[in-house]
Amino acid sequence: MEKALENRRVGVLKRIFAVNEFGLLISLAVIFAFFGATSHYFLIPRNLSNILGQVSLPLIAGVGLSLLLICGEVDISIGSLQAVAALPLVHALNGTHSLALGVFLALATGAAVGIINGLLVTRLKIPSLIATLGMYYALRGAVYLITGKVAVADRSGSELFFLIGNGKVFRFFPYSAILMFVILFVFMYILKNTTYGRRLYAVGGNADVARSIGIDVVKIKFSAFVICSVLSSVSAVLLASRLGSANHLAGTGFEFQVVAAVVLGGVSLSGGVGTLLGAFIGVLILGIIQNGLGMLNVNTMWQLVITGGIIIMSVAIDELKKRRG
Amino acid sequence: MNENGGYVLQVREIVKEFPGVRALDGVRFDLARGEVHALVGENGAGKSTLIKILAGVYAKDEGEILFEGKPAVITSPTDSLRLGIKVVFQELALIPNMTVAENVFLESFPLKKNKAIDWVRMNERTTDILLSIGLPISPRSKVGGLTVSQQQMVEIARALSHEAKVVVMDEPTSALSPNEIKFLFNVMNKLKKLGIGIVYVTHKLEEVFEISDRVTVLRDGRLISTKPVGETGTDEVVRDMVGRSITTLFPRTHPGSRTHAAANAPVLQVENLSTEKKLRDVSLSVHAGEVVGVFGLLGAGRSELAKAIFGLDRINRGRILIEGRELRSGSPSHSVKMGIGLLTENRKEEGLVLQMSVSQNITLTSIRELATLGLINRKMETERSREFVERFSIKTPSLRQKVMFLSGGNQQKVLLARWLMKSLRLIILDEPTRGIDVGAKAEIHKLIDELAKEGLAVLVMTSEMPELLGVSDRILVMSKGSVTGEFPREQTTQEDILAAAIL
Amino acid sequence: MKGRKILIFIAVFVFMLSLCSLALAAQKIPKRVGWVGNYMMHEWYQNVQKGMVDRANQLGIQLEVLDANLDMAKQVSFAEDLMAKGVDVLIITPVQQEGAASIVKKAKMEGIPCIIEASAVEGMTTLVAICDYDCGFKGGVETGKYVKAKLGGKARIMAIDLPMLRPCILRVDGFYDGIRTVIPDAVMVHRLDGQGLKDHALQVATDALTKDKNVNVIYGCNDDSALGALQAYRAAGLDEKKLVVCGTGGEGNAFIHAMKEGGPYKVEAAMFPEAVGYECVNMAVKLFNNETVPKHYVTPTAALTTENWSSFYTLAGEKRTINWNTVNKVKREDKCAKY
Amino acid sequence: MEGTQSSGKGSLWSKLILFNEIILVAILVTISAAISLGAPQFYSTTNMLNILRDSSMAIIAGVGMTMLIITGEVDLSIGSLVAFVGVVTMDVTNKTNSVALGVLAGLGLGAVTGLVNGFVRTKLRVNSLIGTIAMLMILRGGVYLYSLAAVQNYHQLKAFFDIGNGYVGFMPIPVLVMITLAVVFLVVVNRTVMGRYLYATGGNYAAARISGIKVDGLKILTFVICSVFAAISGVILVSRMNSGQPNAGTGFELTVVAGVILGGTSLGGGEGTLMGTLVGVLILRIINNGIIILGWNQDLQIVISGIVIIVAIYVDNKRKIARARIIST
Repeated sequence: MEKALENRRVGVLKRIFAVNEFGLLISLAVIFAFFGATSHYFLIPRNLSNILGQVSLPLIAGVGLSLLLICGEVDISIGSLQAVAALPLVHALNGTHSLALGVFLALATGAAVGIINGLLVTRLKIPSLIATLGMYYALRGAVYLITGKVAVADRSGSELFFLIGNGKVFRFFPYSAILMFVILFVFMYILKNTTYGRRLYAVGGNADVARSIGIDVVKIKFSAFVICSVLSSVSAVLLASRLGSANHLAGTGFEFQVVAAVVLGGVSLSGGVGTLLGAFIGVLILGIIQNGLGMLNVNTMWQLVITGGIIIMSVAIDELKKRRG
Repeated sequence: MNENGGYVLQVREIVKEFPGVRALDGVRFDLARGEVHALVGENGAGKSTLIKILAGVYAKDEGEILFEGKPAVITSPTDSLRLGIKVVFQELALIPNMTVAENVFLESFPLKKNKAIDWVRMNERTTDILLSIGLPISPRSKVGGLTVSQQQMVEIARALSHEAKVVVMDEPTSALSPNEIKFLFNVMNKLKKLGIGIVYVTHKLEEVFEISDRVTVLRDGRLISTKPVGETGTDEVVRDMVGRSITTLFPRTHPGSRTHAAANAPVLQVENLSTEKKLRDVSLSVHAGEVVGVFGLLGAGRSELAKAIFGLDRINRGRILIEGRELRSGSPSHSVKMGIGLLTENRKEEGLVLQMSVSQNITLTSIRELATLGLINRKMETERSREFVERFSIKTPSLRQKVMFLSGGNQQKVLLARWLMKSLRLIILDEPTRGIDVGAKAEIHKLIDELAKEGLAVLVMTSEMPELLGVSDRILVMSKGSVTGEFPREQTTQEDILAAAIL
Repeated sequence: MKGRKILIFIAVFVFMLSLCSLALAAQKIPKRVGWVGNYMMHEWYQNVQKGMVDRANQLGIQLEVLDANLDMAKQVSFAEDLMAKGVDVLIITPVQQEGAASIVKKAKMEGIPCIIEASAVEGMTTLVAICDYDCGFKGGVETGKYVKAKLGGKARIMAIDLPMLRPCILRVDGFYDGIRTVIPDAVMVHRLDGQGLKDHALQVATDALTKDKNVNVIYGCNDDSALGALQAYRAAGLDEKKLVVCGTGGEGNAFIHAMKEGGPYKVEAAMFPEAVGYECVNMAVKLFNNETVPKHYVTPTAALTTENWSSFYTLAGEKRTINWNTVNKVKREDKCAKY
Repeated sequence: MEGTQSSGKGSLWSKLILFNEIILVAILVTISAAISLGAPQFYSTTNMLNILRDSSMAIIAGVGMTMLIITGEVDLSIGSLVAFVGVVTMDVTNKTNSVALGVLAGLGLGAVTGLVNGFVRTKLRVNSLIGTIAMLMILRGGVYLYSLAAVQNYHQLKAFFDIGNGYVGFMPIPVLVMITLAVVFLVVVNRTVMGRYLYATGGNYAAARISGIKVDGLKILTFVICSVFAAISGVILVSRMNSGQPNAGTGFELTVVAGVILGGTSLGGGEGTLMGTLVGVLILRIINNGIIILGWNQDLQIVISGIVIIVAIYVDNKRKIARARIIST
């Protein structure tokens, strides 16, 4: 009897999980089909490749944020980080013409910020939403002070720097998209097949339990903060390339865009639940909506209203499914 | 090795202090290979402190721990796991969203050469271990979907997965049905044969004498006695535990069914109740001044019935009448207005507001009565709650104390107080004494009796046979979501009940 | 006799018509022009768009307008999208000038002519914009005159700036230099960051007035900033007779209402958004025909006063219409004093 | 759990520890003192009243937000709501020539928004953080659809001007409104059944439900209160600006939430005080005000605010631990 009971339960769970991503895919397909039908330009290869390039920024940051959310924390300072991380990059480029050095410095900056966030949350025990809200202000202000609100243009003329954000392989596949997929798959693998990955879920699922069986919760969360910030600064590098400058206004509102996307993708704000595939779909949905509405020349007012509406509906549908089982 | 008489674990003069309390005061305790050593005592006696020290959750202040004769340093959970000590706490240490296999190997997943998790091997080994303790469940199923007993087994499987030498079980049976308990005991015997020593913490004395070899009693942080079960008895142990002898565990001063049932109309009437969740065509009635006990194995639908009557779950068919008036389902607030109270089986999740004070928790349901025009009369609130704290002898430093700092028994009393402060017609108690020590148990049984005496209709869902036979006037037995038997307390035996329960 | 005259007349007429048509035929008209604005919900850009649409309709050009809504990443994406759509000419209003460099580069690679509006960008072909410094300067001079005539010749200035954007800094600098040509000892008491928003301007101005309320000139790098500061001045209960306000842009109808009120709002450093839009389309046509164009095509600015504003704009209800022949008469700088 | 030696038995010390807003008050005092050292004008009554008048909007909104966060929800849509309310109020006042109707329309809009937010949360079960971010976008789009241009004040009615700029005696009207609301809801939250229910619902939803509290109804009501209070701020703002600006209120939601958080209200729900919010908002406002009065670089405003939030929460956590000790021993 227990076995029967058991099997029924598993069956149900299996279905739920299948359904969840499936549901997201459906909404994605519907949206895709809609724009395909309404705009002559949406489906042309050129535009599709643009979309890939455009979603790569929020997605790369989104992977990091998903990791963080899965282990039960959040980081809303990633928007300000977009501006911070680009500074050393472009300065190094202009100064030394070495892209490698620039990128390294950008990632290092990201790591540094991640370490600060991590310390604030794990050592000083400040809730991550608050700690990173503080950093969100502090970092943005710091950039204003440092730059005096004058953007730093890239004068190195480095072709490669231009290409990482704007270039395409075979005039179709954006470099940034390749980078995105590499990062996406690597971390999908890590989450699924490494002890570290599973422990992220364990910590997010129930930190006390994780602690009680000897998982170093602090270390796990700390590392997640660092990874999140480093990946965000990767997207900061791409953004800098797309903007051709380190810009004090870069990344304003980026944090909400990414949070909304991954949560839309089924990554739970309360930790322990979510997949990178879901996050990917979530980012795609929002990216396609932006692109598609643009293709249809929908004005900003309606863009805001429609996007907001779609976010609410998608999440609502997802919740409904969860309850239906 | 032999100089320590084959003891796998020895605890010497352990002392642990918390601000204001001396939780452990020079306690000795030792455990032989393949022995089941019961550890009993009222809440606050120091049982949980001791096992938390063994688990590496707390660090001891004084004394020493010998593991296999060698001094052992346990400063973190990892240390104790490395030694081979596995503590199975009441709040099971499982991650609901992860699979059985993952939970079994959570501390250290089997890896391939390239450091990647070897899912195949992990699942195979999990299946083997589960089969070795006779539990045929899929290693891929999510733990969140398992029954409590299955989840316990997953924890035990975890212990086996890294050859634990000592397994500590903290009230493992409190959430189990009789045949699940039998199953657990079988597993424990298997462990014994493997030479694993088991520390068995429980409140159910009958179990102590059924499964364990020796029993150690703690009280107020001190060691009272350690005896082989053969050389002692329930009364003696109880006396050691509470320091006095409890006259009776099940006082009954209320007249019971005979007078009422015939006389007045029933307070609660359930007619052919069916819900999506589980219940199939359930009918029953409870009269004022009557205690009706509902028995059933885990998954029989006891809790579901409680929730459905209270109006937490929508009902498909049938109806619920309170003194003849139909109850609107799916609206707890309406049920409370109608004078129904529900004490759910999980205190923390569905009962207490942990960061609220004791008095605020007590007055939560009846706060309206303590307010005029919505303004709370603080003076009255404190008086009333103090009155209940005294009447139920709830142990708390102050009314302002956050309820999260109280012991399980006292928390349960707080919840009872919450309902009794409101004038009810019917109260539904789901596992009212789960995880509560003997003393508190007796007090709660006494309260149940008093409630009936005051003319309340009481519906008690329980999986503990003694409790069932002790408190109820009438006994309903459930199985697979429907009522499969009804017995007056006087003429029935455990056998009849169990027979009906597995129908 | 009579008939021949008419015939000749007709002949001449036809001839001239054909000439005109030839002249027109000489210039190719782009089919589709795309514009990525930076903040289309702002009134200024609403009016720029008005000018663009008018001109585009005259020439039968299909205009595609997208809005980055102050998001630089979005602007780059939308520029890509328009190029993917294959517009003939691209017009960009940078959210932030350095942030648009790569767009210009991409457009070059695509061989799509690209016009920058508002503020100069690395490697651009041409910029259609006012001279911010000179615009502020004119406002300064006009305000100075008023102060000399009506407020006793002493000028103590509170300027609401938007340091985030270079053009705004230029305007404030220009205003300061301008007013000092009339009142050499004019003092900049406060120079604040109002973020170009009325509510933020109101807040910072309130604080500043607490520090030193001895101010008789308010300058705003846009109309909202000026009006916000004016509200702070009013709330502080200071004497409006002793005050002159100069706004910048003429982005919407607010400044006209303020001037009609007869309050302290006396001067407007107007930048005629409609003209900007109009010229952008003209420039698009020029580029489409690979004509040589100036690096910076300057659009008109002028200091409007309570007396002369009505010769530039007429306001019916909330619908304002620009008076082209006065605006076109305005003398334009051939190059800006400062960038 | 981890030891802090601050569990002093010194009765004064413990009294201080037990006083919830002690840390915040301390910070407030320190900052004020620091500023007034550099700029004596800081202590002028005008400045104090200015600070209060300007904070009144964030505080009024903060009162509603605190109640909402206590129930375990949050509303990020108020930033756009403030703008929308302003535009509608101004427009209706112009059309009807009646301030009363204008204000009524504005507050009505607030109530409706709150209702929608509440339903999205309780009926559609959408996490309020996401749901209200979406609502933030929708309302911002909506206000521009309603009117692209700033709505000018046609009739220049005295009453309209007074809402934001008028005085009763020496007391600015918005401050008066703020104090009244604050006092009333201090009582509501601390002394009434509803207040108790707010904490219970935020503290343990299931338990509150089983205790017979109409939890969803309560949440919806709180969403409405929060939005209506934001709408009141919107009305005050539009009067102060003397025109309905569709671009108003950008970042207002974060200012308020930051103030509430700084005030010690935990985003987890079940904990928090209005007093804290009051002080929290004031601290942030005084930082902005002080930096301008000191004539420092304005960019320091957000930097210092950010740091103060982090520090305050850190110190207050330590205090809470000590507090728990003192009560339980």
